[in-house]
Amino acid sequence: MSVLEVAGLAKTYQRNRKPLEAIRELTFTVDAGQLVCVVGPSGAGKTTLLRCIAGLLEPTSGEVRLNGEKVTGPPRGMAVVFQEYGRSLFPWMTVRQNVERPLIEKRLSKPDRRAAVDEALSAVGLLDSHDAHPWQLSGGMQQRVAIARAIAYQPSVLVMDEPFAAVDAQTRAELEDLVRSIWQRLNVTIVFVTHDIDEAVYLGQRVLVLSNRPTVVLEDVTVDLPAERDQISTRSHARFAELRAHVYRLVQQAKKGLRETSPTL
Amino acid sequence: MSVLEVAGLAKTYQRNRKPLEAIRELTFTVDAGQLVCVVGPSGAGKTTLLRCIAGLLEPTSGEVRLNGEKVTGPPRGMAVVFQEYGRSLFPWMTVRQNVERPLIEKRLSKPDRRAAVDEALSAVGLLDSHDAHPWQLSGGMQQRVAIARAIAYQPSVLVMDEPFAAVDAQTRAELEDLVRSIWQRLNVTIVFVTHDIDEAVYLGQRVLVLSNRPTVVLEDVTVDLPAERDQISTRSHARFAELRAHVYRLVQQAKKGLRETSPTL
Amino acid sequence: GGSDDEPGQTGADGTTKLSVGVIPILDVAPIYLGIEQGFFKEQGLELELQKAQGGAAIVPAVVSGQYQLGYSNTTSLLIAASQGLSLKVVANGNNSTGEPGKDFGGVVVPENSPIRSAADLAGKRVAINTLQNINTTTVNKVVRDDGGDPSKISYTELAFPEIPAAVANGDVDAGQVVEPFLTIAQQQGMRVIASNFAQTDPKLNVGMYFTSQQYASQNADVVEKFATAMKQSLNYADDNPEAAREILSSYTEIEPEIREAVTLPQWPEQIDTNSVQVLSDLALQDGLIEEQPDLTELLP
Amino acid sequence: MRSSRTGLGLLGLLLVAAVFEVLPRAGLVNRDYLPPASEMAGKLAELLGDSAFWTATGQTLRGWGAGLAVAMVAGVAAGAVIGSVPVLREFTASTIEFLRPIPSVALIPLVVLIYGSRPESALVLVVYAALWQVLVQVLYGVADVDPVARDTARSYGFSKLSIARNILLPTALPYILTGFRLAAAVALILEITAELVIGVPGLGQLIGVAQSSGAVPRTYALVIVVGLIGVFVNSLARMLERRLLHWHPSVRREVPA
Amino acid sequence: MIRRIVAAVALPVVLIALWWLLTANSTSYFWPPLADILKVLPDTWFGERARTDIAPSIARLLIGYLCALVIGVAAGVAIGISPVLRALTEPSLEFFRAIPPPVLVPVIALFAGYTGSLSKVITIALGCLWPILLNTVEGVRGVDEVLLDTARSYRLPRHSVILPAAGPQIAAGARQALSIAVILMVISELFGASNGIGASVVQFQRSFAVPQMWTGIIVLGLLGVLLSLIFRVAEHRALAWYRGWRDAERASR
Ligand SMILES: Nc1ncnc2c1ncn2[C@@H]1O[C@H](COP(=O)(O)OP(=O)(O)OP(=O)(O)O)[C@@H](O)[C@H]1O
Ligand SMILES: Nc1ncnc2c1ncn2[C@@H]1O[C@H](COP(=O)(O)OP(=O)(O)OP(=O)(O)O)[C@@H](O)[C@H]1O
Ligand SMILES: [Mg+2]
Ligand SMILES: [Mg+2]
Repeated sequence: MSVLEVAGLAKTYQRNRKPLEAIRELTFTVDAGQLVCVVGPSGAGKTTLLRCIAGLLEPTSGEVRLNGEKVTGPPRGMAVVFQEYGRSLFPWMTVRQNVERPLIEKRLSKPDRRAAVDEALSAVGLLDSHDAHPWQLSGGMQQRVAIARAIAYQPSVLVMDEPFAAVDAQTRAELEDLVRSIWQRLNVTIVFVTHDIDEAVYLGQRVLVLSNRPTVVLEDVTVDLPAERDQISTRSHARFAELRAHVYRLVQQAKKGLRETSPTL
Repeated sequence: MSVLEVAGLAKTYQRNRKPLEAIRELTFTVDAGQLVCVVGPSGAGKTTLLRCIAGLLEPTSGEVRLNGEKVTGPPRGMAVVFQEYGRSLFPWMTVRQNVERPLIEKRLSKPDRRAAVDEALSAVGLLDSHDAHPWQLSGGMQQRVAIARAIAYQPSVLVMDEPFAAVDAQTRAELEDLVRSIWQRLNVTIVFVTHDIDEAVYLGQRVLVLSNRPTVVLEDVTVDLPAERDQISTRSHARFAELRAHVYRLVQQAKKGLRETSPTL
Repeated sequence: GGSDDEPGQTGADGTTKLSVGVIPILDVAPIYLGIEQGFFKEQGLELELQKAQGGAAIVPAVVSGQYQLGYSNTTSLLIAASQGLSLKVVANGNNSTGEPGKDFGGVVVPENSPIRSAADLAGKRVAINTLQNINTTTVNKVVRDDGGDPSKISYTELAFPEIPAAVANGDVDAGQVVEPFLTIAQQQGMRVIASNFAQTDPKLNVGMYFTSQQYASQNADVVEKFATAMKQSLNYADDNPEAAREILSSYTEIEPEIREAVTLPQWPEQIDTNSVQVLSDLALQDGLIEEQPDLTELLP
Repeated sequence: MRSSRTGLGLLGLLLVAAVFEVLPRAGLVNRDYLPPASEMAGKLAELLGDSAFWTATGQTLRGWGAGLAVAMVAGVAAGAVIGSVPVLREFTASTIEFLRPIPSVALIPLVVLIYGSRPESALVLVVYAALWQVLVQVLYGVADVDPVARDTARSYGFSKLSIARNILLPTALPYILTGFRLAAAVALILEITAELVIGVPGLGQLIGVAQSSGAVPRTYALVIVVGLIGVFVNSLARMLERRLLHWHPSVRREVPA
Repeated sequence: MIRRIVAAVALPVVLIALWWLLTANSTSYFWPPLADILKVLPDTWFGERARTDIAPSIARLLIGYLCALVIGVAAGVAIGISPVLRALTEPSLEFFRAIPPPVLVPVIALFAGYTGSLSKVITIALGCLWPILLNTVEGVRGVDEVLLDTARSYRLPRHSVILPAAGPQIAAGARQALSIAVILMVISELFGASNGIGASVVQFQRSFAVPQMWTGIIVLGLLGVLLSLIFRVAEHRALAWYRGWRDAERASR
């Protein structure tokens, strides 16, 4: 059963009074409890797509349906990790308050909130910094706060926009496993944007490869790796290498296709 | 001859009236025209170090010397790419103006400026978006504007803080080669912070591995790969794999060492 | 509160509380004296004096019933009456001393000014407290009588306290002031070249106490009692100038030396109808009003 | 740090006082109209022993405080509602623009009409004048909310009220505090002016009496008191700011690194 | 477009209609029927007075306002940047700010003359200064640190970043100052003026010409609207990027 349906989605921005066709046509569905990764060249429209799914941006045409209902505003039970993690944290709140605030909205009892916040913060390794303000943290730490906020929220749909861009390799691997373990434990539906192809293949059940602007779905790659994954064995799997190479080629092709200008110097 | 000397550098922040020892003791030098990469766990103090080098932050003790002179304010001829790329672009200027503005300060003639801006923008693949405002761009595009601004500036020292965090794999590879080509052509000294270990080894002549907080230099790894590098052959070099593995182990060790809390869930 | 506290109403104990709007200047010394001497109490009145900055604030307050009575200069009352505001004068206020050079208001110039007499004011800049009011009409009259052309005077409005300073600074050529600024200006060496009140009419009526027609007709007895006590007060003030000087310290901040030196106005108990008519004529002549108010309506 | 700030501020005030001491003494201005600062200070000391002065100060502070409180509550509430509902903002903009510049002083005859020289007159003027200061600042503050922060709140299902409390308020807070400081000053000005012109009891009335009696040093002494009240109010606002805005770049930058 | 015009006039029309109806049969001397007020409006203001009273008033207002703008922004940036300067000047500035113009006017007049326009221009400028100065100081203090660091490391002059970044808040102050300018224009004319809109209104009030006094209040309101319209156009141009930015990210929903 598909939880999320994106049908004929198109978005055209206005830039200096000229139309800028960011997304031409996107159609795909995500089943309940699926983990879908989205990759595509920089500027392809991944963030635009996520903002449409999150009900924060109105598409120019087409629609997004969640549990069969058209999305017209931020839907209930969805958590979003924004690409601009720095600006999405509230500077007037401490780390703990940032994570706890949405739970208050959800009317969780105080002890439950406390437990959920502590668990999420220790999962991203920030329990010690719980009383710091976001601007007292490093970039990677800020990003981890945003992740902790999303997982503490225990959403039914989790939407993440390049959530590990600012953390080191080791932490990144740990967070990848964290996302997979949460996904398996809570049966949450995840849409995960990344520009790291290894990460997309390692995490996802499917990888949606987007073309360059104006954007369409280039290919919907099914990741037929075993459900039990771990950093060492999965990544050394032969099929992993194949998939990785395939997706890499697709992205390369996407970029060449409609690239604005190609790097020279 | 060493251009940059960091001697006994230490930085302690105040967080909620308690001292927080970010950097304990850093000592190293960078020779003229060297390309040094800095890696370390999230929150290690890489950004703090760069801000001290850029003369934007006063160290608690120790000092930074540039060309033998103690750094007390932003030195001449240095360009910085900030980790918070989004916030470091001027929202009231177009992409072109953002790149051009520092050149006006440098008193470049108008045609020279134009040429430099066009070259830098096309190098990062953004010439078509020259008249957009930063907030009309995707995250990766914003980051590339910040990079274009730094390279158009033709600095003698270039300091970059995770400059490719928000771009896709393909673009990242292109930008890596761009940095190396500029470095070789202009003989600029580069300090490059990254959390991608492959990138550090691929780019640098040396990789400085920082420990966890309170930070010291864990190891100063010399990258003894040939000076002519390219994405395919260098990365498949046996020595590359060795170095990569070595640095990875170091970072892992750094993280374990003084890690605040380890991921669980 | 009960009717006891309501100003304008007679309380259970037979005393009537009255709010009276006054300007804290020399002119109203008698009403303060009257309270001190108990003249109002004898009539069963308890006055609550409200200090305001000028007739322009007091007239509307009386008309709207905020104050039962008020003090205002005569020309303001004439203007208000001719604009159709129904006012009723209750008692006399104060009058000119009638002695040029020794009145409580006059026109001052710097010591070395070429201006020697009122006629010289033509073509000059003159500071005045309120444009288009009693001071301009009387200065105009004095200039006209002296053979000058008052239409050539350029008036500038300044508050009394600033007029001596403006004259001294040379920002204006002359200024019309009343006590205590007349004394202050003279002590700073300025000359008085005209006494605009005294030279308009020796008994010139400068201010009066008034109420609204409505209040007067509904509370004729209260108004009558106020008038009686006021007359007593005026007489007492006229007879005891030292007491009048003394009472100034209770509601003004005039320095003791100045207090001793100021010229006090006359406080006759009768309204000089004749001089009110003069002011009314002048107001009409200078265009302050378009038609003369009915003085029999206005005056008691 | 805190104490050195206060010290510098006092130094600044002393410098101003020195200028006002020297100007009349050097004969640059006539000391009949601008007496030396020391003479004003002497009168000030006299005032402190005067019980009428303290009563008047109390009356002024009460009127000012009440007016300011009403204006703050009404201004913040109205600003938040109007600012966050685009339709309201659109439909009220022109009216606000029309009503705002109508000088509160032009309303004096009207309030005299309704309230005479009772304290309510001053209250109406104070509220009217201070309200716009707060309202406009709040409108700008609400417009300054970071879209990413707002989107974050919205996507986490914050209720309208919660967005107002947790996003709108903190963002608008610096603006509100600026509004508070502007409103506090304007309110004080209007309170004093009303007392001066209408005769509402308070410091302004004392100033009026002193002025019309030609008591120059006393006038200045009273004016100085009014100024000092202003300084006091501002330090209060600053204190509030340091507590409420410790997370804001403007405040956190001042913490020694 | 049409929608915007409707939005702009809807509420005023309702309010005016209410005023009209409520005062239609008014016999109160102080609340004359709106019809009577409007009847005397053209005669009162659009004849000789336009030249002798309206023009000088507006000239003084504009000069005073522009002076305040230049000084306020310049001083605001300086004070905003330097914590030492701020600590030094703040209490003194607060001191003068708290003094009501009616009592400050005599002191200004002592230096700038009692008659003539200079003291009035200074009064207006001084009153407008505070909102501009305060907002500029706050705006400058609130500029994003990363932005400042960027400017510093590229050795850009600080004001080139601070001014636009603090622009929205400076605009808030400038807007506020505009209505204060109108207020002070009136107040300044209460003292030592022989012409001007404020002086005329006060004159009407003193001579109990109530309908004319009301027309004065209306003219002052209209003047305020006109000035704020002009201001809005200027702000629109100067802060186009800001509006674009906020609109773009808000275009959302
Ligand atoms: N507010 C806007 N106004 C105009 N154009 C915009 C706006 N926001 C985005 N765009 C344009 O839409 C395109 C897609 O942007 P989007 O942010 O969705 O890309 P992305 O796939 O998330 O890229 P990245 O990986 O770099 O974050 C880009 O070309 C961008 O310039
Ligand atoms: N303004 C500040 N106040 C207090 N603590 C701070 C401040 N800035 C940074 N820190 C702390 O200093 C440490 C180092 O921060 P820094 O930003 O230098 O890390 P980093 O190595 O750049 O990390 P990342 O890779 O995540 O960007 C962190 O623990 C952070 O919490
Ligand atoms: Mg994006
Ligand atoms: Mg960092």
